[in-house]
Amino acid sequence: MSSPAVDRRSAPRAKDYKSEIKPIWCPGCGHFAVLSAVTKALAHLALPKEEVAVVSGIGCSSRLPAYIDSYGFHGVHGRALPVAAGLKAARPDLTVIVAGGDGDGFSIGGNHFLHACRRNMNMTYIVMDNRVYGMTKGQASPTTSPDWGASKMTPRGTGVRRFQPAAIALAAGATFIARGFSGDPTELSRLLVEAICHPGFAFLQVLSPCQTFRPEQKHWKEQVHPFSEAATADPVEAAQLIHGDDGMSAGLIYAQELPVWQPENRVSADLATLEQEFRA
Amino acid sequence: MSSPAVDRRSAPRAKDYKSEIKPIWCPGCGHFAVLSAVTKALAHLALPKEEVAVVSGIGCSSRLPAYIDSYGFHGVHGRALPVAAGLKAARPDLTVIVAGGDGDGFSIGGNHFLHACRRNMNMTYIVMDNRVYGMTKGQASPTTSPDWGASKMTPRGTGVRRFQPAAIALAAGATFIARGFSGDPTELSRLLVEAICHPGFAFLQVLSPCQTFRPEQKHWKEQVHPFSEAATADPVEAAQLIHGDDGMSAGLIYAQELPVWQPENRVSADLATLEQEFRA
Amino acid sequence: MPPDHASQLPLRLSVAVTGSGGSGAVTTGLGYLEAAARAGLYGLMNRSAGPQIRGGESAAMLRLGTTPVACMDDYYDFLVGLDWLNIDRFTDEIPLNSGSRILADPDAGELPEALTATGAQVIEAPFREQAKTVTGGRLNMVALGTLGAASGIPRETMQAALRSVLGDKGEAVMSSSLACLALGYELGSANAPAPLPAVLEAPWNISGNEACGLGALRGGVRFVAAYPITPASEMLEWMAPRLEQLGGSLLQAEDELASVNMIIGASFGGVPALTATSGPGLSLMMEGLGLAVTSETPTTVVNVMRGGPSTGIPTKSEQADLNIALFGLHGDAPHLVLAPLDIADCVFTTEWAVRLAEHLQTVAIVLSDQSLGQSRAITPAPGLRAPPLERRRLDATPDRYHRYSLADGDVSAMSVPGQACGMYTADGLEHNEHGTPSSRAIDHLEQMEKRSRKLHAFAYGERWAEIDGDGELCLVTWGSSAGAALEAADRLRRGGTPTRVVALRLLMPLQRSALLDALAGASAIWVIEQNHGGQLFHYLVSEDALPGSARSLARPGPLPLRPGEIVTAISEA
Amino acid sequence: MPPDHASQLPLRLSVAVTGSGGSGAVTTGLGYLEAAARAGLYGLMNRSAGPQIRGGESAAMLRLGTTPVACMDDYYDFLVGLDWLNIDRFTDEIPLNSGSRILADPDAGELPEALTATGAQVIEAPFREQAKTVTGGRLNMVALGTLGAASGIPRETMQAALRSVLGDKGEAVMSSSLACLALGYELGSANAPAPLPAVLEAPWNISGNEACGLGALRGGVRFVAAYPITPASEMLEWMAPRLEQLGGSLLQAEDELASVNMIIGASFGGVPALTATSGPGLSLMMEGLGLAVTSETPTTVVNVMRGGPSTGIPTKSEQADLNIALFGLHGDAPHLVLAPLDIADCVFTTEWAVRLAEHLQTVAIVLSDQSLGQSRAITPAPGLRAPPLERRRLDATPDRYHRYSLADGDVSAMSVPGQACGMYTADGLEHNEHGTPSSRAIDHLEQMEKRSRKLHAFAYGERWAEIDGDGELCLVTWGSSAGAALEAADRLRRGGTPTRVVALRLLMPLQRSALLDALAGASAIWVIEQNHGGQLFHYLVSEDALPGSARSLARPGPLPLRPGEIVTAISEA
Ligand SMILES: Cc1ncc(C[n+]2csc(CCOP(=O)(O)OP(=O)(O)O)c2C)c(N)n1
Ligand SMILES: Cc1ncc(C[n+]2csc(CCOP(=O)(O)OP(=O)(O)O)c2C)c(N)n1
Ligand code: SF4
Ligand code: SF4
Ligand SMILES: [Mg+2]
Ligand SMILES: [Mg+2]
Repeated sequence: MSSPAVDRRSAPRAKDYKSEIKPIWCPGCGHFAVLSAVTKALAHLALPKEEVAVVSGIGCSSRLPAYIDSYGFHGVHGRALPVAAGLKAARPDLTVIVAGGDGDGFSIGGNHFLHACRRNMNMTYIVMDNRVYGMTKGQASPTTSPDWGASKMTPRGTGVRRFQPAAIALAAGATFIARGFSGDPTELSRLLVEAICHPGFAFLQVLSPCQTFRPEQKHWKEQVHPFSEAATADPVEAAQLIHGDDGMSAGLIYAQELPVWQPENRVSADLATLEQEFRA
Repeated sequence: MSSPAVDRRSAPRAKDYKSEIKPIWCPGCGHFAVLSAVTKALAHLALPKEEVAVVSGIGCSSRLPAYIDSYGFHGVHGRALPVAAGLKAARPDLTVIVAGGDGDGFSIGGNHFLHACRRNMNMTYIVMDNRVYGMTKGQASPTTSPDWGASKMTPRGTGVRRFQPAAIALAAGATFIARGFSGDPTELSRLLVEAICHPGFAFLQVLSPCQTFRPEQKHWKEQVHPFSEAATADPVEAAQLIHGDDGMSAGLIYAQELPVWQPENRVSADLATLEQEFRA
Repeated sequence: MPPDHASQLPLRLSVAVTGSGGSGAVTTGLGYLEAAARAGLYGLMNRSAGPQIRGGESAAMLRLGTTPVACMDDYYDFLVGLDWLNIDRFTDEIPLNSGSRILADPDAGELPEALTATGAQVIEAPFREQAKTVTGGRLNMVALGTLGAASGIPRETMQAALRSVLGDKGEAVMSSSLACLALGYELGSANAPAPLPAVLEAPWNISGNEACGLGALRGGVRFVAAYPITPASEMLEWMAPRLEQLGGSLLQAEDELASVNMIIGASFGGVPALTATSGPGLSLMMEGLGLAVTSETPTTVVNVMRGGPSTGIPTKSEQADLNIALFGLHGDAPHLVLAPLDIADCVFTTEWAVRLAEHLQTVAIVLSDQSLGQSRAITPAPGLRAPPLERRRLDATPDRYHRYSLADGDVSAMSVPGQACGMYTADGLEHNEHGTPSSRAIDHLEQMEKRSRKLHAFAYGERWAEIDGDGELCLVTWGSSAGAALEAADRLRRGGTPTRVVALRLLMPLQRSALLDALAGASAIWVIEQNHGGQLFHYLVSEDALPGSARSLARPGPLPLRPGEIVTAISEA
Repeated sequence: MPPDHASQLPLRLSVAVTGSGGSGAVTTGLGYLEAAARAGLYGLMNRSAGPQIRGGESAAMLRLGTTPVACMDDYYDFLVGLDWLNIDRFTDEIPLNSGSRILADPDAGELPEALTATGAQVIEAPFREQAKTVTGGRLNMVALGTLGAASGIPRETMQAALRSVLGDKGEAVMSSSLACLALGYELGSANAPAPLPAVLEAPWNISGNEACGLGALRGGVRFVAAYPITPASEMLEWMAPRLEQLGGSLLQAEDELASVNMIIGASFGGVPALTATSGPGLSLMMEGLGLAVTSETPTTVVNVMRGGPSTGIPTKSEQADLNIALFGLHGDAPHLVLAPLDIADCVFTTEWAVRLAEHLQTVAIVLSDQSLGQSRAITPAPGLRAPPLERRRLDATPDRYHRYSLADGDVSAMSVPGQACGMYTADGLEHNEHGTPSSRAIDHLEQMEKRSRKLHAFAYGERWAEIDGDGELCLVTWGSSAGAALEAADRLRRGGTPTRVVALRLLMPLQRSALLDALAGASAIWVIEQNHGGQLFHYLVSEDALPGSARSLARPGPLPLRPGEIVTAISEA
């Protein structure tokens, strides 16, 4: 049984899960809505705050943990998933939520993404995808289109095809793949609830515009549309759906239950006994 | 035009491409046949040795470069692809071949694998997959099946589903995906010729048994079979083929021509002129 | 008691401009700096911002003068407040005293307590009122005009500078800005001082990050792979398009593990290659740098230091990465470490580093920092060029090529792919002369000695340090701290104490005997640096390059070292 | 002139067994070591192999004695050659002289020149002839019997040891082996010496890697994440199943970036956590370790050093990662560095490191090495336990919890997820007491001082070093070099020179005043270590912890330091 413990007695509200720290985000940043959606989802599930741990890397998006009133770990760039894996291995009782950006997760953190999908530990991974490195002032990320030339570091665009988060997650073996949009926080928090309740590694890509370095993303409001198909549990079908999709659809794409990696942490011997093996 | 220059005047033989250094491999190691196949392919293409560079990481498989009479770079564990990317960016005239193991390429090197597939530089990446870390004496690799318990480091198996090299390469955007078998060096060298001639990033997984730590792989001889379908240029179809496949088929799976990332390296200004911008 | 700087340095002027998000404090600073350049003055501008990515408060801090300006002063002569929101974020960075003047807009509300408490003189400056009279007028442009007039910069110079800074902002913005500038200029003309005399002709206006980039290009770098990181990104952003024009390229890598290995690959291919990063990225590069050292592949890294440890304080300066740069590689891995002494010197030091790395077939780490990288200087065009050292290529056609030969000097000839007689496999495994992996004790010893000796035996010439003055009091320093140390020495001399400064540019290999010579006769030695542990101090001690009486004067970031605090510490010791 | 070891150390015996791939040299060594243990002797066994992964030549090198054996001797008393193929690979490692005896099978072909040149006495031992008489007989078992007899180990002890070593090999192998053993025993009984007297009761037979693993478990480690690497893997392989039995787990990570961050996560969750690696992996962990330091998350790394730099010499030992362990983190990042002094001490030192990391909420790096990790010792059961230090948990229920509080000592209480009144966000950004990111100078300074002071103010007790003897001649050393240094001191004393040894276990923070006390009165100080740069020497100098006359005696790997070379270097200086 892997879905988090739910305590409905107190009927908490989203704002109970907000910390007192003021976000450093630019006015209009999509990440605000992700913060709201997370707190809403936590409230909906009535999770005891102290049993929630939010882990992140570095980036605007990765600032999330401090804004949530729970346990948090703001680690280094690209390494949120390993921190979360160690935490969950040691503390299966916690609800572990990992949050970060497209740079953090798909560029420097790409290897951990692959292996976290395979490992299928019971946690939720939210990637706030704005197709840019916000924190470092606007360079191309793996999800940036190849011809985006607004960064001085790649003035003619990267010339490299976009990283396909859902396709990679699927190929790597993720068991829950969804896409949300910060412009629709209600649906987003609904997806988050599903993700948190999914027994295994739940990957949720969130289209979350960067007001400052990708101002054109304000048009995402018009471009995002619901995922046209019902979610599937069949990987081949999922691959087709993902390939046929324009990357701007929101909804659950794929979910399947597969064995979760989780150590048992059950004592079966004491150390003094084990030490006997060294006696000649 | 990206296929390597071919000089057929001298009609070289495979052994001309072997260096005088004796491999450290165990007797019966699959990697011997990969070495032969590479030299055969080079001879077939009559590539001038000095215009070939073989780049690798660390592992038994990664010892390949020194055994080939060409330029070689034996780098650190997991970083062969970046070394090769830098080399190719600076020296588009060279034929760049990258070689390594399943640990080197899919575990520690996983992130570079993803991004090399996307970047689609014109090079060939050979992964000698023995589903084990040979060099460090037999631990599980990402391609090891979850229940393989012969390593003391994971005595009950890793419990983690296998990394699917072809599926990941496809999702990451590789433009040439093939699988070979060291037990069939003729077919292997044929695939290698195709891979080297492919204009873009060519990924060739080679099933290459580890005699010492996976002795049961001697049965691969009986299990490997030709890829049952014709290669496709359609990614959705490729995804289906790969998913339906048992991972033991050999042949070309997918090939498509897409833009290659390669700097132009063309001078259009001189530095003294550029320096003028700083004059107040 | 802090020294009275104003009387000692009459021809310098320190100005800070602050404002909340969008108020344009930085644009004001940039315009003012450009105007000063056109007026033939030396200058320096730092900037500072709150934690917000964009839209937060910011400050431009400038210092102008008729002699080179390499650090900020102890106190500011002028503070121009576009508004007073969040001003307390900057009070540490912008010290004021009773000699300071605050230009305060009466419409901006009451002056915060933190400012009135400084004793600074408050001068009313109705920026808003004036700006309102212009359609689309902006108060920062009024302030810019006032500042220009108050510091005696000619009106036309101000206008030209503004035009250059606004560049492509369009005609409407330009004309309203010029109108505001004019109004502000009137405001400030009342008690305008005599203008500072022009001393520079055709100076450059350049940031440290640009200067490192330029030095790299001068050194021959034609391939860069890098991963964005504050405060190094601007160096890369400056280089990217220019590399293309010069026939090279910049590859934005997936991470720093990739970037360092990419430049190793390019360098193996014969193209001088570089990466730039900051602390966290440098940490990730250490394994790759060890590979470059061992395989003897020339590689240069510019590390633009920021506050550490860990993610630390990404937007502020500190000199705390000396230890990792010197000692952060596993095994015995000799390499080069250099540090530019000021913004203009970023050009020379980076060029020299690249050329040394190429010539000595090793790794060079250049330690710039945020205070150099993200600041701009007005400086004479940097004409000093590094010696034209190049990689030793294989030009013979040997029967059997030994890449790591011991036969012919410690720097062996390096072939380049394409040379038929030069084929070899570069290796990070210990190897013999040929390059074949070896675990024999004799090969290990010989190759280690080769890699070490080639660095120690090389004659680096005079530029290992800059030495200024000669007194019994000696300030030893490195990198960006040189600016404050040099000015402190100046003040000490004016105060009657002959003072010497030794500012180290080449940190590893330490030029110990030259340093000991430079220290000869000094009886009081202070090692000055901006970190917590006294990293240079301990390093010099470890190399037995300091007399036992030498003392450490180390203070961490994020605030810049100021000449006054050095003078005070020394005077009070 | 090398000292005549035999006359000085009559109760020690050095034996090497070599053979090509598959000849069973290592099994012979293991059987012999186990027999010695059962005979109540101290013992040490190293092994060596060629570059082949498997099937190559290998050697077992042993030393037995009636007092603790912490290093190999200068020369071997016996060399048993199972064959002579590739023997030249080992001649550096197995020095022989005229006092040595070579047991040579006449059927193995002519003795190689390199061996006859040593002047060693050659004794014919027809191993093959004897083995042929047994169905399935193996010559290494004959050799084992001969060795046992020749060193006076009772026949029954040899049999019991062999049974234990062959374990589950099956009855056929067991009986043919025992038959061969018996034949060999006859061969060797001719001139059998008096047996070495039994001195140990119920000793342990343990490798350094196992010992580090055990120390970690004793210290409370219940989570390990790691990536395989030579020569650390066996530590992990030993720990994996045992962690499970103890209710913990080992996670094989995708790389070292993951493993170090995984243990940080587990530790944040309240479970003491550790990783083990070697140089290249440690390089990759530096960024993560800086995060642990800054976020004050207890973390222990066992670094089993191998030959460096870069990939270096993976299967051989060297002490060249001291610099990176001390100084390899960017920024000012105070942490702990310890090194075990011998195989048994791996248990204590690792336990202590884990407990210190937990108690001080910091990073501890333990520097073991290949010569400890992959060697086995016969030793009394390691009974010494580290002080039972634990993490300071949050046990109050504060109104507002300040994770990085300065109010109540430098080690602030650390809550664990699940505690309702202890919620906080751990951060690698500089932060204030509460944990909120801050770039204020005062927060930076206060938190840096906190992180440094908590380490410097702690009372580490007596175990910072082991001090032996007291003479004016003093050998200062660290880690695995302690063995050779202690024995060199012994010899020097026997030669009439009172000699002191200070073997440092706690390297950072350096216990400077205790060290200076320990050095008081010493007039000739040598700092002994196995690397090229004299890393400990320079570190001690940098901390002003050595008199100016101290000298460095540093020699890189891969060959082990031998007592004789230390004595010679000192005597000839
Ligand atoms: C090792 C390392 N390299 C680089 C950086 C600089 N850095 C900080 S955040 C960031 C990218 C952030 O992009 P993303 O994850 O997409 O988050 P966003 O800011 O867009 O929300 C980078 C490159 C760093 N902190 N550490
Ligand atoms: C940074 C680093 N971590 C770990 C190692 C140890 N190591 C060397 S080779 C290897 C794995 C080799 O496996 P693979 O790539 O599959 O090659 P194979 O030996 O099986 O051909 C490992 C883990 C290393 N050299 N460097
Ligand atoms: S820079 Fe972009 S991603 Fe970062 S806070 Fe601002 S709007 Fe959000
Ligand atoms: S260990 Fe395995 S992979 Fe390595 S050389 Fe031997 S057989 Fe080949
Ligand atoms: Mg982003
Ligand atoms: Mg393998």
